[in-house]
Amino acid sequence: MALILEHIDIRVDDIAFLDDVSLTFKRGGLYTVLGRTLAGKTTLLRAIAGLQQPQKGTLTLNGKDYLHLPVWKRRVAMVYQQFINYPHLTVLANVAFPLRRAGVPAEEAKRRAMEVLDMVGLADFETRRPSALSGGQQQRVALARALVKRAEILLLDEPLVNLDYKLREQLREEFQNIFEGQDDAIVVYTTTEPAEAIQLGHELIIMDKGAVIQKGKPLAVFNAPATIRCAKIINDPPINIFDGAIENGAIQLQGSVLLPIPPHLAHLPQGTYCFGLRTSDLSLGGVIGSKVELSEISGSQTILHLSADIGAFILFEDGVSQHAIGSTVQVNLDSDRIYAFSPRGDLIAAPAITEN
Amino acid sequence: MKSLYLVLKYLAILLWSSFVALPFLWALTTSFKTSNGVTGGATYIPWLQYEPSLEGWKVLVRTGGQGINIVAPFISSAIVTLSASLISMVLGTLAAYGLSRFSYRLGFVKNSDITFFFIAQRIMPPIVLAIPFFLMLQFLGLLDTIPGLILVYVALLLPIATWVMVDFFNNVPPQIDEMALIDGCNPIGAFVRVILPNSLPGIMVGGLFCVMFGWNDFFFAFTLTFTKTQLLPVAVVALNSSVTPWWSLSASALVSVAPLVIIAFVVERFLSSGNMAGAIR
Amino acid sequence: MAKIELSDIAHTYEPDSDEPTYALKSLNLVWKDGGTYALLGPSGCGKTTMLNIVSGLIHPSQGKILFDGVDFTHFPTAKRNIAQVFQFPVIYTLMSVEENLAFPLVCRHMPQPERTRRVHEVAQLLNLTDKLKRPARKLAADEKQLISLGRGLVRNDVSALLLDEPLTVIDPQLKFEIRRKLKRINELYGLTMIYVTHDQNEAMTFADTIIVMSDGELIQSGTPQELYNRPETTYVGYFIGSPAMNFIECVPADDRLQTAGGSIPIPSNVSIPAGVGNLKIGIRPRNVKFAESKDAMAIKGQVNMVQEFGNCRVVTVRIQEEIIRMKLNPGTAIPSGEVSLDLPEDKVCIYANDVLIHQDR
Amino acid sequence: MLKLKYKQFFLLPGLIVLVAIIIFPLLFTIRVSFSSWDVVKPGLDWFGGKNWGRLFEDMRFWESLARLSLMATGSVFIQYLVGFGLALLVWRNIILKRFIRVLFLVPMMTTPVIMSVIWRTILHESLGPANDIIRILGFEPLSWLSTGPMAMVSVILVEVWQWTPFMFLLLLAGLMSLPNEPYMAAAIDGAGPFRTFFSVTFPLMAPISIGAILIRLIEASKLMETVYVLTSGGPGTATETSSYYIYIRGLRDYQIGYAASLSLAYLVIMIISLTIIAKILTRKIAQD
Repeated sequence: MALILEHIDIRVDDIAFLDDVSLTFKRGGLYTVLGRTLAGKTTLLRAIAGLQQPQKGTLTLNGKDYLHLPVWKRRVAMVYQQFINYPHLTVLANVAFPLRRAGVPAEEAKRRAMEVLDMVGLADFETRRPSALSGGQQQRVALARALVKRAEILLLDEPLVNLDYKLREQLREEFQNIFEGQDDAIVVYTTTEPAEAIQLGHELIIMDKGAVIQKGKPLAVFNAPATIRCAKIINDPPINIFDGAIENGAIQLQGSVLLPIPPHLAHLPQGTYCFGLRTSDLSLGGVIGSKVELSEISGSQTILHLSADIGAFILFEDGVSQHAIGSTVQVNLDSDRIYAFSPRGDLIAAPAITEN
Repeated sequence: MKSLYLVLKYLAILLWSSFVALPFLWALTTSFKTSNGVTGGATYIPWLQYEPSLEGWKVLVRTGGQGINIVAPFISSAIVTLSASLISMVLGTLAAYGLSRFSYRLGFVKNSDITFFFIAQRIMPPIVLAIPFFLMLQFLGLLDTIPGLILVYVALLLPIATWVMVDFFNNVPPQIDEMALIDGCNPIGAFVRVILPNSLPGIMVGGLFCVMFGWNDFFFAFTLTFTKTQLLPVAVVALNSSVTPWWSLSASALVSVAPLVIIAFVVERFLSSGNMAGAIR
Repeated sequence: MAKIELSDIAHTYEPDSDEPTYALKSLNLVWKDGGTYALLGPSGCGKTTMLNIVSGLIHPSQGKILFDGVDFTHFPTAKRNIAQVFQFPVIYTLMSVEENLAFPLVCRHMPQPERTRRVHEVAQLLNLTDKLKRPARKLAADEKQLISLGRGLVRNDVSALLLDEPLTVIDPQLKFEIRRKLKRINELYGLTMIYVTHDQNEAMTFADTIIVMSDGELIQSGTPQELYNRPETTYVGYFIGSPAMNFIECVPADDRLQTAGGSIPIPSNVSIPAGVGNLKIGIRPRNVKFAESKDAMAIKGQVNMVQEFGNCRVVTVRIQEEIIRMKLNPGTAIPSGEVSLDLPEDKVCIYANDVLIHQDR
Repeated sequence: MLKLKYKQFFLLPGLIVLVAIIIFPLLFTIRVSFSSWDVVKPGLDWFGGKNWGRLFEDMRFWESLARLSLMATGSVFIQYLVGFGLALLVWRNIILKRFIRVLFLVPMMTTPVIMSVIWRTILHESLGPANDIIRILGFEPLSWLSTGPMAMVSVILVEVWQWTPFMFLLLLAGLMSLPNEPYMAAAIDGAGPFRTFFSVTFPLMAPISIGAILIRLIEASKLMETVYVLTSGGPGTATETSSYYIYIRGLRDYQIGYAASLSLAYLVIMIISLTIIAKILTRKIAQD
């Protein structure tokens, strides 16, 4: 079973919400779609569900044309950002609603609904109205309603974004266990948080301005982002980028800072490059002087916002240390962890994935 | 300063309340008067300033020569208003849901233009429609009949119903009906099973507006009926032009105004809550 | 500038019901002048109620609030020298940016020259100088939030700045910019800052003292490090840090603590009071390591899940009914089969009935 | 595609009914306005633009239009001031809140023409309580319905009594939907009641105020029933409004053709002036 999108275009008064998107989703696959707001993630889900008609392109499920099938004839389930439930129905009636519409007898619908409610931990809330529940519980009801149908395609549009920080963490764990059980459905989950996308997804899709700019195994994409844009989206805080060049045997950054060429960049011809370095791949006590713009301590880590001739960058330091704003700090760039991008932003060389 | 503000505040409220109550109280006392209570100048308190009598009220139900028989017009008014309101609310709610959820395009005419067309009927002064309706009903042979009036009142109330319901549906998040579609309802199913059960507040406000504008209309009833059918407002105004004594005039006025005033007390909760603001934006 | 004291403050929104639920249970708190404080907790834990009591928008059902020892409990908001920034940017829609900033001074009848000087000074600090003449409502959300911040700074009588989840509607990339300005302001003006949030990263990065609340109760107040390394209760250990602190049941066995999968030595400077029930070992996922040597007594378990987060790897180890999570650097090798864990003594916290047993100094 | 079928199901019934009842008769009226249909020669003939020519010289029509706009804007303005004032008073911390709100609501529910009948007895110069109260207060009794300007004041008085509650209700609902934070911010900035009103309440209420004013202007432009009962256009034509004048020409003198052209002219003028006013007011909100 496979859901195939080919050259899907959706434009609304000349803003490209989906720009020539081609994707293949396989049964049992858990796909996470990562991208900033307005990257086209929600439009992608709405196109699959049939809520939005693409101007161009084909959409087929197991070869059957899905494009012209109306929403209510597609075996699709969806969870919205804003925990959408039917206000006038009890929690149990909410979850049984799709089964009743599919002609399942009342008794069996009630049983299956109770089963799924138990799975999401709302077993003893079935007589309540959704409005009487907390945000997290309302979202669980919406999830239960999506799961009870055992639909071929399960779509989740940033389901945790409106919840408290700690609740998000907890529900993410629950989602992971629940999705493991959906091995005969296609699950598509959109998010703006890289950690969530990498943790939940078997396959990761990065979208920006309506286009799919990279897809692949989450760790592979993390370790080898195709472009600077992908690298910025996949890292939080974003990857540091330094303009520079490779000349006479060394990496030259602005402010005549020289770095030794690491083995994985040795084969690169001389020329100008954009060098990328993750915030956790810089450390204190190096040779490059820089000014502290801001230092933020978060429990076990210190986040230093620094500026120097080579440009402004962020450094993640394990452990906690105080730095007054404006003081200077010596920084070391770990050249073995440097990414090399072409001036246009395409990845040329990535550091080896270390198995220490 | 605080206490002065409070005194002024309650004084203003008292002043306006008495201004509001004046016509009702005056009509009430007058309805129990007899001629000497009226001709000698304004009198207010029964037994002290005048001898009250039930004459004003009795004449209302007496049929034949001397009586005014307010009952028949009361019933016709009720029939016309309720049926026109029902038809307008049904058609209006459907049209409003369509306008709020779908995008219609007839040539260059878009949704907002169609909604404006509905609302623009309210801009149409009644007199402009009086002549065409007169000629239309004459042509259809419905002049001076209840069905004729119902037809005209639907034209009067449908724009109101649609206006209130469009604004109500625009405040219901579209994701709810989308969720119903995804769960297997076709658009009509989504409307009936999910939207309607949640639209009670909007329907209440819309229905109330229709009944209010229908029951209180004088002009169309006046121009399009003669002898056979007579609605309440027309009947009362007819008394006014003839030399009817003030007491039966006041009594008949109070009777025809009473139903909606009672409804006002019952439904105040809906009117002053958010729906009204919604109904206007 | 003022020291703010909340003495025996409690509040309920149903004063006349016979057993009212308390949004804020009785608590005492002192905020030093010039400090930055974060009120951290899930929604509905009473943090906004507390903020509104300080700002005077709510009069507490009981207790007193003192600014530098003066009882302000029944003072109206205007008389309290506080400023507040709300979750959604609040600006006066008809006014320009300059008029917005000057509004509090106009209300206080400050002479014009002084007023303009202060407005330009604050505009310069918040780099709004080139936007002063523009209508305030045409600005982006983050600039509007700076305006409402500026309205507090122009006044010369503000001793405390209250911030109610101010960054919720701001784009992630711009949050850093506003946090930087807030820190600069704190250093420049020495303003006490009280910041309400449910996001622990924001609380940890912003405040030098964090007050963790739950169900209207003050659970712990301390520096980010204290909360991270020495959480007062298991709730704080769970709430602060991602993923949450591990907790394993244990029983004292002479000088060691016996758990379901092995035991660890009792930390030297911790004495377990006799007969105390429900003992737990608490340790941060980042501090759990795989044991090098095969120490027979070490805690052993089965690896049952490995989660990848890109910049770190979280391993879940099952020990009978309980689990321990380990936060490791990406690509760290994971031994197969049964693993034994090393819990460094200085990183372990012992809890009796969910409350930390303090180390004897 | 498929959704089309459902789309039509919703809108078409209502649209067809409205178009049938309104548009056909309207088109017929346009045809009639080019005929000399009147009591002498009923029936459709072709009269060319004579009706329209006569209309432009008919000063009585243009005066009635001027009177209408005077009375309409006057009454709507007073309704707005009183309605907004009352809404502000009743908005917060008020005792008997529910009772007062209902009492303020009642006039709107009553039948305008029937209340005019009652007002006619109230404003009766010798027997009515209006002059009686004035005499008690020691002032000269007023000739409510017998002199031109006072007749207009009486019509406005009745309109204000009848429709201020509508304005009050809209504005109160608007006030209650306002967010709380701007008021908290104003309190913190130290703004007094008046400054808070002009810098927070009024700007936030602008859209709703304009909506309410527009609705009332539309209703007030149809002023006819109150005039018919209270003053029947009198004294003389002192309170004659356009609708009333067209009513006389059309349904009393039975000059159907001329009345048709009058009513179409009146409709066009109303649509143009109301859309202009709407544009000015909405542009004012957008701009400020």
